[in-house]
Amino acid sequence: MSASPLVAAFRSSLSEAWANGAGLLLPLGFFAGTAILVPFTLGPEADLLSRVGPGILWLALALSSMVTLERVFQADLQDGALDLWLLDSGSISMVAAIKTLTHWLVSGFPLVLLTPLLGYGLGVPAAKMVPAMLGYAMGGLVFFLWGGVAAALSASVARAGLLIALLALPLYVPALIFGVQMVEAGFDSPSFLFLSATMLFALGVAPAAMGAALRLAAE
Amino acid sequence: MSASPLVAAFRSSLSEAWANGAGLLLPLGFFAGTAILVPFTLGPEADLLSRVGPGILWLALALSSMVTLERVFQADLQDGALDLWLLDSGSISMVAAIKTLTHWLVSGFPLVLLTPLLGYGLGVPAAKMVPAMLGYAMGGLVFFLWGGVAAALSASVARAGLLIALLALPLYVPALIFGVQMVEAGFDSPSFLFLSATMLFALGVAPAAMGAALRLAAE
Amino acid sequence: MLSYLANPLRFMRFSRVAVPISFALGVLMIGWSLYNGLFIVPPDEAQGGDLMRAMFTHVPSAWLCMGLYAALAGASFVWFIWRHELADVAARAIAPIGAGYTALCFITGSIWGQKGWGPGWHNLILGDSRLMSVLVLFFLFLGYMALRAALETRQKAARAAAILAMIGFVNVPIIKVSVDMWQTTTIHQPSSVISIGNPDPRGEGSGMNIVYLQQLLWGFGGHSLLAAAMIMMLMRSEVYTQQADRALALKLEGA
Amino acid sequence: MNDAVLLRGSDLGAIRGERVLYRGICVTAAAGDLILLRGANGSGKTTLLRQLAGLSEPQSGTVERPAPHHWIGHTNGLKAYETPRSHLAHWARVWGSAADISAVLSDIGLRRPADVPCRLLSAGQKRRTALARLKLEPRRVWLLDEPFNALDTDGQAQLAAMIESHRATGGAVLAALHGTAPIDATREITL
Amino acid sequence: MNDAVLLRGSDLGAIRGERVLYRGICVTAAAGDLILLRGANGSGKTTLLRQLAGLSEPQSGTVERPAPHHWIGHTNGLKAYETPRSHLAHWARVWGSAADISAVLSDIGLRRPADVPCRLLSAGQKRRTALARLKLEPRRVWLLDEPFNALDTDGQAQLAAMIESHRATGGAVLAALHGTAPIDATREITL
Ligand code: HEM
Ligand SMILES: Nc1ncnc2c1ncn2[C@@H]1O[C@H](COP(=O)(O)OP(=O)(O)OP(=O)(O)O)[C@@H](O)[C@H]1O
Ligand SMILES: Nc1ncnc2c1ncn2[C@@H]1O[C@H](COP(=O)(O)OP(=O)(O)OP(=O)(O)O)[C@@H](O)[C@H]1O
Ligand SMILES: [Mg+2]
Ligand SMILES: [Mg+2]
Repeated sequence: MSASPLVAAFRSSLSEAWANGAGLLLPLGFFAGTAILVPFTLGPEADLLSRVGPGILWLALALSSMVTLERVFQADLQDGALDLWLLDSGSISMVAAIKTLTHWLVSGFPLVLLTPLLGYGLGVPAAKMVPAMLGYAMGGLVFFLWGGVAAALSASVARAGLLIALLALPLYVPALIFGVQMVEAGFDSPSFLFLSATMLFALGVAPAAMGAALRLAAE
Repeated sequence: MSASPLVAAFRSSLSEAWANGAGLLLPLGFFAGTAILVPFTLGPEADLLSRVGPGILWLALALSSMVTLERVFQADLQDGALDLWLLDSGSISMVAAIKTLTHWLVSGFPLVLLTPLLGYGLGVPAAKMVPAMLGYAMGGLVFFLWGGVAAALSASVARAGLLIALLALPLYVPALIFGVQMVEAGFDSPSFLFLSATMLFALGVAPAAMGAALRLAAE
Repeated sequence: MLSYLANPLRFMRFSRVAVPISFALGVLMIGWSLYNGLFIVPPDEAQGGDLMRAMFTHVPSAWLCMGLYAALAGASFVWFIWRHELADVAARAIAPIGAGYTALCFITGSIWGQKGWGPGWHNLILGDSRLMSVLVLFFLFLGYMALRAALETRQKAARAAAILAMIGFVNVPIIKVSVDMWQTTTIHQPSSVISIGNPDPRGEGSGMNIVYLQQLLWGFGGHSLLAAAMIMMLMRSEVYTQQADRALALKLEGA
Repeated sequence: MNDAVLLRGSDLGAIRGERVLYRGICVTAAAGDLILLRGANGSGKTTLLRQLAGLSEPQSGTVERPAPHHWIGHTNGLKAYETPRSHLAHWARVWGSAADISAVLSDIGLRRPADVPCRLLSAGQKRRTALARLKLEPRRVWLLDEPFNALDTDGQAQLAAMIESHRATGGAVLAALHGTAPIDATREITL
Repeated sequence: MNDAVLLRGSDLGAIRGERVLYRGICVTAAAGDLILLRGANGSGKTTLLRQLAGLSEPQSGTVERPAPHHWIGHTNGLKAYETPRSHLAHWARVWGSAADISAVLSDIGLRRPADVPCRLLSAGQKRRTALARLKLEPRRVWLLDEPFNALDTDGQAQLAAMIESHRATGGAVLAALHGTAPIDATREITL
């Protein structure tokens, strides 16, 4: 297939994410939430905060991936847009991939950009910042890809929310672990390689899985 | 109006919450998420965990309220159920209140019940447990009520998610502050009274606000 | 052997005999290992005194739950490629049993670990790579069953669940690697109770007394047979309940 | 006011966007009336019906509703997870009606799919579920927005019969409709 | 195979729930054909159309699709935030068609609401937006599920004309329909 459908898919899911704004909900909520909460609950010791911050950001990434994607495919199924995507067959898995990537861009990536702010507020040393951001970016990407698979698998299901959480969580673990380590240890740690490997693997497998799952959902 | 509509509203929103599971998504995702994440990122020192735990639970409550409610009224608007509710006028604000309370019961309350587990896991002293649970219960209720208002306001509007975050957060903060303090200080602290006051205020104002907002959304 | 059983009728004939036999054998072997494990072999104080007797259930169940997930993925793969109904029936039957053994592994492990379980019990789970991967495995089993339960038609459920099982399977090694790696770089010392539970890199403590090993193997054999029996039982009932669909399919052929 | 009047809208007007959809519309529905709203797509039939039903504020004019009314809009008001039975049971509960759900379901021709979740139902079955609400509770005014859409031929005949008997028993029906009506109207309002 | 055949479904069957909706259905659409699917609500028209479109697996039988096809289902495939213009622009981009969107919009009678978000559109305007996709790109087979629903009288006439001209230019149309068809069909299949 030509590139134009993919460009179109990208643009449309951008406007979708913008339109229902849920993408921005979580980073924002989280940022505000943490900014308000952490000092209250932990007291201001910088050292302590710097150790809590990263974990909370990971949590935010994992959640926003699940919550954002839950609706995406379900909406397409309900309003019939999925049928139209499925007509020119083959493209669907690419389209699904684009969709998830776009939503990562909108709801996952802002968190990465928040890292310096939050990190600064939480007293993360500047040196750690770059590997941290890369770690969050890659880890978040994996989250969104597997989250997309979970969402696609449960698109036709009523009880989707619970299912997605259940399906996605185990798939998140590796990226999570490697990511956390990389944020700790920086580039020259093996976990950087492992994280990259995990990401490439997800990039390779998830789209096909999403495609198959969506075909099934349209049945 | 008689009680039967309210009972019916309660039952239907129970089944709704159960059906789209989003309610259960966050408590579960959050519990599993925190249980797995926090120690990863903090290391297992019980003392440190015990101080992060409460904050994370507050975050969970705030988020689950926002995310769960975002869809509730939007769905009613789209599938036309809202029109039916509006027909016998007057009841709508009661119905909206019931809806939000039900969703609090389904997605907020489980977190309260998780407190002992999570608290035990995170090493919160048993003495603190009861005031903590009450604090979470009351604070969560306030979150859900204001979250409901935001959701109703944004039901007809585009970019709902963002709007909700923007509207809800300021309304959340007082409950949050008092709640956190109460969990720390226990019953005989002034913050307990303040929290109760906040809750009563929300209970008094939110339903009417939701009713008005929903009438507007149906236009 | 498998190809022989591929035919449902032959499977039904085979399992009618095989279920009771393997069931009985399994129970006997388990009983034997438990009898020895609980009453005969001396407790090993270094491993938690009498609590360590849980090992004779724990380790077999631990091994089994991993094996069963592999079986689940295998069956799903076979069904996905060759659309072989019996494979789907098998996959469906394996899931609950696997979940059961995962839970058993946890419970027994927890009993065993009891002593070392301070205020933060989850530290134990997160403190040992095995525990972590079992936790993940449990999620995978639950997810599989939940997805199957949630989808309306059997065909749909089978296809979706197969996709999930295969993805989960290719993830298991990665999970194992990640968790192991994380565990080796963990900040805190694994608790003394767990230390033989995870022979550390220096290999010290990994040696296991022969009397325990024997009972372990008896237990493992027994539990494998028992699991096989239970799975075949579930498969049989599933095959029966599918008679209706099959009749429908025939009607569709116009027979 | 004259008690035969079940619904009166006087001098109703609607503005959408920058444009006046209609103005000065007067509607009076008495017992036995069938009033059809006609007009091109987007001419404002749905808007007018919603104003009459009290679902949206008229930009001008007033509506009196001496009698209770049923509303069947373009959207059926069904949730994906509801079954026809649970949907009707729910609204029966809300309205405090004691109607026999199973009887209603088989009247409207939904006996077989009565327990199938709505997201699996056919378009016509969904429409029938919505129309079944009319049978849950007697209300003298029916406001119907293109009620015949998605119904098959005898479904349409059945609905026509329902409307006739409703009129015969002192009810009034206002319906937006395209094309030829399967029933003869008392009056037509063209927007 | 014979190149005049644009779509062929052989011996199609469908099972839903525990029941056989239909079986042994054979459909062959050649250039110029208009095939109407008839049947009561829930008899399986939509299901059959979806199988022909390749949107769902037939439980028995096979479908050959030598020619590309357009799909207009019960659902219009519109997003609440899309405007008719953005919707058409989107699919034009996907299909790589160079059609003049504004021209298409005014053809189909959507010039005025062209930039109104779909959630504010009237039912018929939504339907017209969906039907406008047929004009974006010439495809020889059209699969239409109750296409006349929600259209006003001249909207229906217009669609009928579109179908006729499509047939005249060597296209084939399969449509599920209730009631009397505004066009005469080559063949009817009753489920
Ligand atoms: C929730 C608790 C636990 C879980 C989920 C768990 C999980 C596992 C798993 C998966 C295995 C098989 C590993 C392999 O053979 O590669 C295993 C083996 C074993 N576990 Fe546990 N375990 C738990 C608690 C414990 C505790 C508290 C002990 C205390 C000493 C323990 C001791 C052992 C031992 C000795 C083995 C066999 C050694 C070996 O096969 O290498 N486990 N456990
Ligand atoms: N915000 C807005 N800006 C511009 N136009 C609007 C806006 N909101 C609604 N409209 C227009 O108002 C009209 C609503 O009409 P309505 O839905 O009542 O039509 P209808 O007579 O029911 O048509 P149909 O027969 O298709 O159901 C539509 O033409 C719509 O485009
Ligand atoms: N899981 C299920 N269990 C039972 N019945 C089902 C299930 N899924 C679908 N059905 C039935 O299959 C049929 C689908 O029919 P379809 O939507 O094709 O009807 P249709 O001919 O398009 O009807 P309409 O004219 O109303 O559009 C419906 O009768 C529906 O009740
Ligand atoms: Mg209308
Ligand atoms: Mg149909």
